[in-house]
Amino acid sequence: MTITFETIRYQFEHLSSVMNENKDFLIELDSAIGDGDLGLTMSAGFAAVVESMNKAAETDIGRALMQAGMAMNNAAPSTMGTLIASALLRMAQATKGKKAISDVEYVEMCKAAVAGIQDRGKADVGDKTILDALVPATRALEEAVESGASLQDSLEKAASAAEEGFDRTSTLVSKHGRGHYYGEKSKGHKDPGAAVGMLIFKGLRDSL
Amino acid sequence: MTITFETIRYQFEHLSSVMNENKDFLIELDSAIGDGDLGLTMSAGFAAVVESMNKAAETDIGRALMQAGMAMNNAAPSTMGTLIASALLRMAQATKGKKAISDVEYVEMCKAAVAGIQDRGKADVGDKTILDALVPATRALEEAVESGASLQDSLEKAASAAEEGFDRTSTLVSKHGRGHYYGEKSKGHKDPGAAVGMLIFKGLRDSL
Amino acid sequence: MKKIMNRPDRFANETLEGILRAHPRDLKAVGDDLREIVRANAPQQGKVAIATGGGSGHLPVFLGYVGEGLADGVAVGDVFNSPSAQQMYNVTRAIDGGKGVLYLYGNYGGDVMNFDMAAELASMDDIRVESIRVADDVASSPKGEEDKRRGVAGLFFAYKIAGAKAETGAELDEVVVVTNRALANLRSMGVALSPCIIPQVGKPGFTIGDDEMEIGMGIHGEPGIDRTKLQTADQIAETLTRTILEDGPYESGDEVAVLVNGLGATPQEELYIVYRKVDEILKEKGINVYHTYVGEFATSMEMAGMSLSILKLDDELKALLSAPAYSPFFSQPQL
Amino acid sequence: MKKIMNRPDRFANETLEGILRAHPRDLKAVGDDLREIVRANAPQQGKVAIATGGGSGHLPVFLGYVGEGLADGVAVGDVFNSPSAQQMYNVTRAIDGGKGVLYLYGNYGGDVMNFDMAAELASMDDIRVESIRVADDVASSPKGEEDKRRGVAGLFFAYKIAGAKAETGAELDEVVVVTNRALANLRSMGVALSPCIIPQVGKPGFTIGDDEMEIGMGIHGEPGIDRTKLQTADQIAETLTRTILEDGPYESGDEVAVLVNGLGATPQEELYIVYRKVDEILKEKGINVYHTYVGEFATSMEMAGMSLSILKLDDELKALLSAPAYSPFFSQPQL
Ligand SMILES: Nc1ncnc2c1ncn2[C@@H]1O[C@H](COP(=O)(O)OP(=O)(O)O)[C@@H](O)[C@H]1O
Ligand SMILES: Nc1ncnc2c1ncn2[C@@H]1O[C@H](COP(=O)(O)OP(=O)(O)O)[C@@H](O)[C@H]1O
Ligand SMILES: [Mg+2]
Ligand SMILES: [Mg+2]
Ligand SMILES: [Mg+2]
Ligand SMILES: [Mg+2]
Repeated sequence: MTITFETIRYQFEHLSSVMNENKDFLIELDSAIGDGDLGLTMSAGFAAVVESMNKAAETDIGRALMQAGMAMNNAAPSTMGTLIASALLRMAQATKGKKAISDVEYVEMCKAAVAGIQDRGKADVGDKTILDALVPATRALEEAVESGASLQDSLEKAASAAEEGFDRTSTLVSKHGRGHYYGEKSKGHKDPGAAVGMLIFKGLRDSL
Repeated sequence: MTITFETIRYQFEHLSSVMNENKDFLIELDSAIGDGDLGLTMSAGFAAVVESMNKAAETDIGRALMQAGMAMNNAAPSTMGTLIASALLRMAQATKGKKAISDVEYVEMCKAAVAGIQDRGKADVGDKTILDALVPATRALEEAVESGASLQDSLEKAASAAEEGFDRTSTLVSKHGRGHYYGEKSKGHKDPGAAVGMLIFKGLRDSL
Repeated sequence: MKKIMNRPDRFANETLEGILRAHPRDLKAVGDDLREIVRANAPQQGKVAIATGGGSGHLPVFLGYVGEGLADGVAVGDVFNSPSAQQMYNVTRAIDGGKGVLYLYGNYGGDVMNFDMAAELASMDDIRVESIRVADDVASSPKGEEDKRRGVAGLFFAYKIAGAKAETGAELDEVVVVTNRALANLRSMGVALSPCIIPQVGKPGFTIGDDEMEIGMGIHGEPGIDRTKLQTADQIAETLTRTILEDGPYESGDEVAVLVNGLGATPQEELYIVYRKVDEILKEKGINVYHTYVGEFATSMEMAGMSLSILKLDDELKALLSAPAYSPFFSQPQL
Repeated sequence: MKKIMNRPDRFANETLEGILRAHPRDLKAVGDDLREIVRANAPQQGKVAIATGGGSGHLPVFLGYVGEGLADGVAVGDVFNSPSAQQMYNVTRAIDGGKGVLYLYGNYGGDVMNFDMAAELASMDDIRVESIRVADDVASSPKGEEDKRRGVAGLFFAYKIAGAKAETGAELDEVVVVTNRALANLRSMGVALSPCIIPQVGKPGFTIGDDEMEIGMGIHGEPGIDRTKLQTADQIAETLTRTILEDGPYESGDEVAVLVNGLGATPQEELYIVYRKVDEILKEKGINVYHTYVGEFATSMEMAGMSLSILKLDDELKALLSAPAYSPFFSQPQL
């Protein structure tokens, strides 16, 4: 399929309502091994992204994502807000100058996003972070698209992988951010950032 | 009668035990319209006076009282400690160079003490202070001695006057020290300093 | 009682031991009485010396204002208690540089009597002593009875002005005149949100409800003028500023220095939120703020709350306020 | 929640408004974003500029160290939250004097990521940026994982050393080298006695029992290493001093600077009681104290507790520590 800026804008509009609906869920998770603000920052951050995209006269996907990234960071300069801003900036680089992208380019864009988070946060899979949802999800997405599945079906697979990844974080010890200070005590709690990763891929699935 | 330094030393030894026995009584009174330390400072202050007098090689009443005054002030630089130190210094001036004093000189010494407190604290009778016990007591003492009564009998009169004065302080509004901050609310409480004045004259009566 | 200390009865002395260990370049004890502390370079010949003193528990008051361009020596009492006349007298002798000594301290009964007694002792040594009592707390006595008011955070301005004047080589009378003028131009008032605990007592002397505050409470917990529900920063700023402006000699066009002082537990962030409104009100009234101090200048250990002090300036007061000063607790370059 | 404030969501901004109103001679905002604050005389041509930043609620950290001989600019976040990369980048541009910019800040995830992102933005403007993260809290990660440690009150020494070096006209690389050497010589550790409340949250994030304390707790209430009964000042001093001395490069004969820092509600008297014992232990070990700072240098609003920091000095560090510095929150003449 052909993905335009409008497709992406609509996806973020949906993600924004997902974050809003899951505010308390994220607050609860982040209260256990963090500072409890994740629900607030994600609602505020995604709302700012949507506001920025709605204002954008741009149909250049790259430029619009660039502005959206700065908007996310200004509205939510928390760890997760900054990681997602970094992801948006890399998505912007990957789509610079393009008014429409293909399925394969969509996958590349998602991979760029995850690489942005990895480069910014310097975490590895297994460190109990958002990456434990995002990395398996993008891998599933890429494999499905490569095997010829539709983007819809591929996002379905990605969302399932993200959810499994999120669930698995309860077995992990946190190695980054505030969760890290809890050390072994972080085990048994699911990672709030990974929940965001899961919500993102479920949201992308539901909004294509 | 003839009063020597030993008489006076013995009187202060008695006052010291009186203050010690009345520690809680004074704390209670001072807690209502002050900071509650009066029992502690009076015990410590009079103990220091006795210690100083016991160490004094002096039989010169003036010199011994001078040292006792400084000892009182060092051990208890509170309002009451400082007032009594001032009294002791004036008693010292009144007995300078003397190894023994007469009844009349004893009265003069007491009057000097009260004047010392008045000059130091600049309070008047009726201001709800120690003076409300001391001033009527010294007046009664002086009148009795002048009318030819024995010093013992005169101190009996003085002690009664001090007690009456103390009792009357519950009708007064405090004009000095911490009690002053309570303003009208100080009414109904007896003045802790006046209690000290009463205890002093009762103690002098009982130790002659 | 959650205090970081060892023995309650050693609280004041161990504080002083720590201070003398921390600042040997700046402070020294007279003889071996920890309670008598003077500038390391005391006495300074040819300078009027300034002695102060009072109870412990108010750092940086009083000891913290012993330094260059400030006071020369201090007698330190137990927590919330006066030091003795003997200690004040010893400090007086240790700092006298031949030009006389100013006793500058807060207007509290015990301190007044002891400083008066010390002055009598000093006069026997032919040391000239003048006494000025800081009585800046408008909440502690009504207009007309100013001499009954307590000394609170305005003490800082008194030290700053008197200390700077003494540093110019002025005579004792000149120091007295300018300090009295500053005090006539100075008013303070505070609010308390929580009590503090005297270590040897071990429990608060009074309580303030969880949603209450007390306007005009003294720095030893002396009763204030109004117990109210906790107000907003803006409301508190309004009450304090307006009361002070009404009581004192402030007019549109005046230039002032402002001090927002924390009593101990109140964070500096909150002090600045209060200042924000104070500044707004002063601007509205046409009063010009020359310099603002915000921080802990006179405390009551862990009491929560703050006070506001306003000093009206003239040319000389402004120059003296602007002069550099240094102690281990307060440091200011030339403004 | 007993705070002197107006609206909780305006806590950080109103604090900044108050600060800008109080210190117009010293500080200014970049554009009209209160959260981006620089020295009034920024940019200084021909001087390496130092940018810092972090969450509100720690005054004088971070904003309080913007001044002469200290940092040049700061990006200020909400209470306990990082400012944005954009804000840091704006500050960077406002202070760059052509010799490059040092990012000097506490090692917290959000701050690290935002400063890294800001550095990338600045590099697009050809502004050279180097970053140093202060990670002095020995309680926050074991030896061997020093780079995971949090930055606490040792930040003060980092600003003091880097700021003094930059003021000499040194190149960016030279400032980096000496600051890194200072940090290698620096360790801190603290105890908390009570929690603090984030205004927008309105209740403490955790509790500490009436007779308890937590050793090694972070300045945002991050879990410490041991929850114990309230100890005496001497015991606390022992624990902190010995842990720091074991972790760091301190030896008999060394010269050090010491900082005893109050977290907010703990009175200065108590800090000096702790210092008394710290000094005793250092003397025992043959470690020489060159200079001691005692007061509130990095706070957690109204949290009760304190921290100890020890910086080992060499000749250059000593000279830089001794250099004068001035901000509205910290002032020091030449030592
Ligand atoms: N270095 C990192 N790399 C990737 N993700 C991280 C990293 N550090 C923390 N996270 C994620 O961030 C989540 C917390 O985000 P957030 O609530 O915004 O943090 P904070 O409130 O501490 O700034 C964690 O659950 C974790 O998934
Ligand atoms: N100016 C004064 N002159 C005489 N007596 C005074 C004066 N001020 C206070 N007092 C007396 O002192 C008593 C309190 O003494 P004390 O407990 O030592 O005071 P504090 O603890 O405030 O120093 C009062 O009850 C009153 O009798
Ligand atoms: Mg969080
Ligand atoms: Mg957060
Ligand atoms: Mg009393
Ligand atoms: Mg007392």
